[in-house]
Amino acid sequence: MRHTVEQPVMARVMEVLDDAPELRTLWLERKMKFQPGQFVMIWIPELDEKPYAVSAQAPGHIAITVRKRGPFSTRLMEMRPGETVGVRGPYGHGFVPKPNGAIIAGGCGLAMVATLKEARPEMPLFFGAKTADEVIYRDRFPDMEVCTDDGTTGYRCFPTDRLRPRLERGEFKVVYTCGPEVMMRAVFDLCEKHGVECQAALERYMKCGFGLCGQCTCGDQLVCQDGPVFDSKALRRMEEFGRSARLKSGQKVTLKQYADGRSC
Amino acid sequence: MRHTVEQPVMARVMEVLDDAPELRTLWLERKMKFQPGQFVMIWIPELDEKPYAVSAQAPGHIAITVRKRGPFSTRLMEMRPGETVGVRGPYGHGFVPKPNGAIIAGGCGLAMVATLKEARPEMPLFFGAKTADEVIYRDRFPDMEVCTDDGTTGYRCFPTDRLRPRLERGEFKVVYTCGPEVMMRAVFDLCEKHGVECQAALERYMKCGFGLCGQCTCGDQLVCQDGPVFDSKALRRMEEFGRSARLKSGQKVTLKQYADGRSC
Amino acid sequence: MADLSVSLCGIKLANPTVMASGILGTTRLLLRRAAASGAGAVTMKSVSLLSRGGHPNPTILSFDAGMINAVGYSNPGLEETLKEFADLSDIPAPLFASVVGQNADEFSRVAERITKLPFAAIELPLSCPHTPGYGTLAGQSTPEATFEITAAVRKVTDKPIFVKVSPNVPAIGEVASAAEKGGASAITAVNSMGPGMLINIEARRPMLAFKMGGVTGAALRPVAVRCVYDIYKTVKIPIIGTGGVSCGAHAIEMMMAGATAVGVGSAVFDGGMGVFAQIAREMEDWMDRNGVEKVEELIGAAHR
Amino acid sequence: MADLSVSLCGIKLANPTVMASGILGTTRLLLRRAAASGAGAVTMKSVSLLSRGGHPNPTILSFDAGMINAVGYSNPGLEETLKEFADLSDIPAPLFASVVGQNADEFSRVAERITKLPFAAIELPLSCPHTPGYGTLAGQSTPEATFEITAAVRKVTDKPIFVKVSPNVPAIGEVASAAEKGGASAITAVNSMGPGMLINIEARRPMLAFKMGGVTGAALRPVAVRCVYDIYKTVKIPIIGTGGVSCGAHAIEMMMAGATAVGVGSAVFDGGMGVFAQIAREMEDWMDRNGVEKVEELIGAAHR
Ligand SMILES: Cc1cc2nc3c(=O)[nH]c(=O)nc-3n(C[C@H](O)[C@H](O)[C@H](O)COP(=O)(O)OP(=O)(O)OC[C@H]3O[C@@H](n4cnc5c(N)ncnc54)[C@H](O)[C@@H]3O)c2cc1C
Ligand SMILES: Cc1cc2nc3c(=O)[nH]c(=O)nc-3n(C[C@H](O)[C@H](O)[C@H](O)COP(=O)(O)OP(=O)(O)OC[C@H]3O[C@@H](n4cnc5c(N)ncnc54)[C@H](O)[C@@H]3O)c2cc1C
Ligand SMILES: Cc1cc2nc3c(=O)[nH]c(=O)nc-3n(C[C@H](O)[C@H](O)[C@H](O)COP(=O)(O)O)c2cc1C
Ligand SMILES: Cc1cc2nc3c(=O)[nH]c(=O)nc-3n(C[C@H](O)[C@H](O)[C@H](O)COP(=O)(O)O)c2cc1C
Ligand code: FES
Ligand code: FES
Repeated sequence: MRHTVEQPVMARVMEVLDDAPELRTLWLERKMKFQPGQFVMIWIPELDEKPYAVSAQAPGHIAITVRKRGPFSTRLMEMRPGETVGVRGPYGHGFVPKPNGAIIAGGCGLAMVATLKEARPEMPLFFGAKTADEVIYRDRFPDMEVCTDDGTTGYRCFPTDRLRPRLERGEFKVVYTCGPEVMMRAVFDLCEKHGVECQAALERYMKCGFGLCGQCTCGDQLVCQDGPVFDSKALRRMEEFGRSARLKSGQKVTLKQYADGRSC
Repeated sequence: MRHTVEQPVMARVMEVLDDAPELRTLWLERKMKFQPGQFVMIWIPELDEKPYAVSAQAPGHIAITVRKRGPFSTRLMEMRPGETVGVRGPYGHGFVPKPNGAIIAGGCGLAMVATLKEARPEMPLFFGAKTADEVIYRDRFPDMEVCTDDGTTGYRCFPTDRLRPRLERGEFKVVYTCGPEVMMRAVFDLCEKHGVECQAALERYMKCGFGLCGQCTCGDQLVCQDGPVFDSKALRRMEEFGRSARLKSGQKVTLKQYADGRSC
Repeated sequence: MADLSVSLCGIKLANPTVMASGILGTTRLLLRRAAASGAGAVTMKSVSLLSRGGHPNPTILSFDAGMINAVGYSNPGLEETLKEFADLSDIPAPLFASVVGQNADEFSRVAERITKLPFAAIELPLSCPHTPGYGTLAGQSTPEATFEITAAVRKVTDKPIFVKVSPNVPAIGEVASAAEKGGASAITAVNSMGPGMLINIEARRPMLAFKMGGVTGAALRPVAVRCVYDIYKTVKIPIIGTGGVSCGAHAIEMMMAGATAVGVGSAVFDGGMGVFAQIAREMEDWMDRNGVEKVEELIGAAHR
Repeated sequence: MADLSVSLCGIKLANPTVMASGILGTTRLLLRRAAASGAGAVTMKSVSLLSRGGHPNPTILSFDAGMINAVGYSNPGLEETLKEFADLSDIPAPLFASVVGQNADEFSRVAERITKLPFAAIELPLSCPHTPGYGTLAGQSTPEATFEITAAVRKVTDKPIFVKVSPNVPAIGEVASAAEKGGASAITAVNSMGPGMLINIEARRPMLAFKMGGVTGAALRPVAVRCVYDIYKTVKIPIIGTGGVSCGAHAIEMMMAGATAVGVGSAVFDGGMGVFAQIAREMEDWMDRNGVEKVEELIGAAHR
């Protein structure tokens, strides 16, 4: 038997931090080696198990940052220190760091790129949120360029608007992105226009997390295993990127129907 | 899973040598590391699978020496070069070589100690057979002291008769033996009398060969795993040594009933 | 060079490997990728009349001796499936449909529509051990139900029907016989074993959301081989031997037990989609070393 | 320090491990050695009325995910067994007898004599998958036969009866219920799975002399755990959870599924006779780390 055992292992919740009204970071007691862009499966017994980015790390600990959505994320955010969740992973392929990069994130997509920014602090980070309340990690990344839809803090524009002129000036060779897929699609199109490589962390409905069930497919790629980070070459071949995704049943729907208001 | 896969692997019969009218050596194409005194399980598909000493080795090859007994050994001796048998093993614990040793074997028990003699050619080898016809490995071990029951060759006595005076003179610190169990018991008793260590390779009916089925038990030892070679300390504790053995069903019978004329 | 091709109910496979149902078979593009990666044939994920979300997660886990799953037949339902697989022309290997239902009527309603798609055959899993309303839990694994469902589907399609049987029945030969009498063209043996359960002792809870699930992979192999052996003795139609195959030697073992083609599922976990080509290559090497020219010569060899 | 002792039908075990029947249990001295090596209790190899040589060899092999065996109930028969186990006074753990028969009458004839020996309980395996005339192959695994045999033995002994059930039945709860109604004091769950088959592809032949045999060890564990879980929901009598247990975590998993004691067989292959003490030690460590004082608190924990 060559294969590894894929089972959730319980980890204690050590600390729960309020990042924003509907965003919390959970610090978990778990030693883990991972690449920025990889994810873990978080299990709440008798409820469900879903993918989350590893949003931060400290010796013997990892963190996830959860946005309130449905019943699972709501229960996860209600976790108190001392309670446990199951963790398996890390899974997937992360970002491939290269020189002259920039990071652009939207909403809780910032969780996915946060450890990349930490690994490469020299890279500029553009971040977009709906409103001031939803801006997270401000202390963690004081140099972050913040944009809000309503201008309650930072620039009143999309972060792509801040990225565009600098791309035009040829400042970056590669752009890393995670956020709502419409945003990532816009970033990718911008990069294509300027001949710059793009690495985007996609999100699809996941079950196994390790490339067996075919649930998380986008084009002929498996987001859990071939991704979640895809480069320009792969993104170009994905008709579904920025257009459609599949529900839990496998039904193909528009991104709008899929995300239905999701911000990351 | 830690465990190794225990399954017979087919090996080609390369050469079949007539050692004596009812004794043949089969050379098998098989690379194997083993200790003198260990054994292999030989499988003939759809017939049975039984234990045999590794009686000789050459690069990429091992040999077994088979005495004609029942249907299995008879079929084994009929094997022609090019046919295959299954081999698994080696199993058990072999002889522990020490200085100032002697080897004493009876019948095809010589097969079990032959590689020990080869590893330690300086050790004297006493060998007993019923008659001249049954003397094997003569060319292989020119210095072997041969005894026959009928005096048709070598000394007309038991090999123990040749060993005794030299034990009395304190020539040996350890005696290695394999042969009919009555002979091994006599050797052991002799060694005990002279305060000399004895290592005897026992034979019991075997099935698994790796310590699970409890078939090959002698005292509270498993001949397949704890043995087949036992030292004086273990032999002393074995009430059954030299007295009784168990049939395939597990029924305890006298050695006489068990061996029923076996010579090794 | 050894000839790995087999003819399964008249369908030509370039090699005997078949991607088993429920593994990656959710979309046309994934089937295409698996076929392009070297699978001899590929099977779609089972489709039911109505869309199903399946069980909550975890749905698939592995343990030290194999895998366990309770996916619960998640699929977008018949109508979406008809759209998804309408055009299969660019897929470089034969494709098999997989149809499930809660009763014979539902099976034939779905099969009647699916048969219009360009699949080469229709598989009927009567044997899932962990989806209420379907398979073993709906009593579909008995010889009687097997006959009834197979015969019902036989009425609505001219395509080869593969009946997929459960290893968890007392007399698998009888089930295969019933399928044959009902009009099955081949037997797929086997579906997942058990069900089994894994408990997380820290959480003190079963790990699969459905608590129990089918056991597949290495743990299943000897049972699957025995099932194929038994079925080969009982029926005349070909067998797609499935369960725990992860290398060429396993595939050859399956064929010697009586399989004409060899299903591969859990091995994708370790080997990725390249596992089909890898298995085929290993079979070829073995055949070359052993002077076997046509892989079909190996079918049932252990019986002779 | 954690308390590992359990009470099984009033029999006190120093730790929950039980050496399963057929593993090393051929002689008094081997039982003694296993007990001295730390087993909480030990089971003798099953005895039949008349002596049996069992199947030819190979009778036991291993594969990458467990073991396979078709020993075929080799045993010296009732009369020899009465002699072998007449005196068990120097064995430092409770001992369980194991009795097999071809029908209820044979079971009770053997049990009636065996009950005179100083065993603490009598186990009835109605579930061997590879011995013609016995167990599953003789139809002993149905609820009806289970009830009949258990009731017959109940008439001839006052000792606790453990009925050992098969994992290869559609509804294991019903079998356990039938045993309980027949007078069983505990359920041993489970016996070997399958049967399975392994083929040597070079020889083109099944490797076991009986061709097929029961699958045990790692491959069996999830199915065994699920069986224990199902039985715990169905009956009130205790369960000896058996199948694939090879470490403390597995034993705890079995107990959480509902077992009061934990059978260990195939793990002796890897771990030798020291495996019982090793498992007990690992259970103790886990309990200490998790603040569990009495191991009995864990019984059925996954149900709560
Ligand atoms: C690679 C990856 C990384 C992710 N990282 C984060 C993260 O860092 N922080 C965070 O808050 N969320 C993250 N998510 C999303 C997260 O897994 C959940 O989808 C989200 O928490 C909503 O779950 P819910 O059950 O509360 O909501 P629901 O109401 O059940 O679902 C809301 C929407 O979430 C999506 N969704 C639900 N379940 C899944 C699933 N199993 N897999 C994928 N998408 C699903 C669907 O679009 C669904 O419409 C990530 C998803 C992926 C695929
Ligand atoms: C460790 C060990 C090493 C051995 N080495 C050799 C050897 O080098 N050369 C050799 O000729 N023989 C050897 N034997 C004996 C061999 O295994 C066979 O027993 C023998 O060949 C007779 O088998 P048969 O089936 O032809 O005879 P049968 O008529 O079936 O048996 C004759 C007698 O052989 C013994 N026997 C039969 N089957 C077995 C078995 N499975 N395990 C142990 N004893 C058995 C019994 O005493 C039986 O009464 C060895 C046995 C053991 C245990
Ligand atoms: C994750 C997973 C999902 C499965 N889904 C289905 C399915 O939808 N329909 C079906 O007939 N079989 C399904 N199966 C069973 C497989 O097709 C196959 O019969 C089984 O896994 C044994 O083969 P393996 O050991 O190679 O995996 C599934 C198996 C797994 C592991
Ligand atoms: C070699 C071997 C022999 C067995 N013989 C018997 C037997 O005689 N009677 C019996 O009730 N069970 C017998 N069994 C079944 C075991 O007692 C046990 O139920 C099974 O092996 C599952 O446990 P395990 O996975 O820990 O081995 C045997 C199992 C093995 C591996
Ligand atoms: S989540 Fe199963 S294949 Fe990606
Ligand atoms: S032959 Fe099985 S224990 Fe020795």
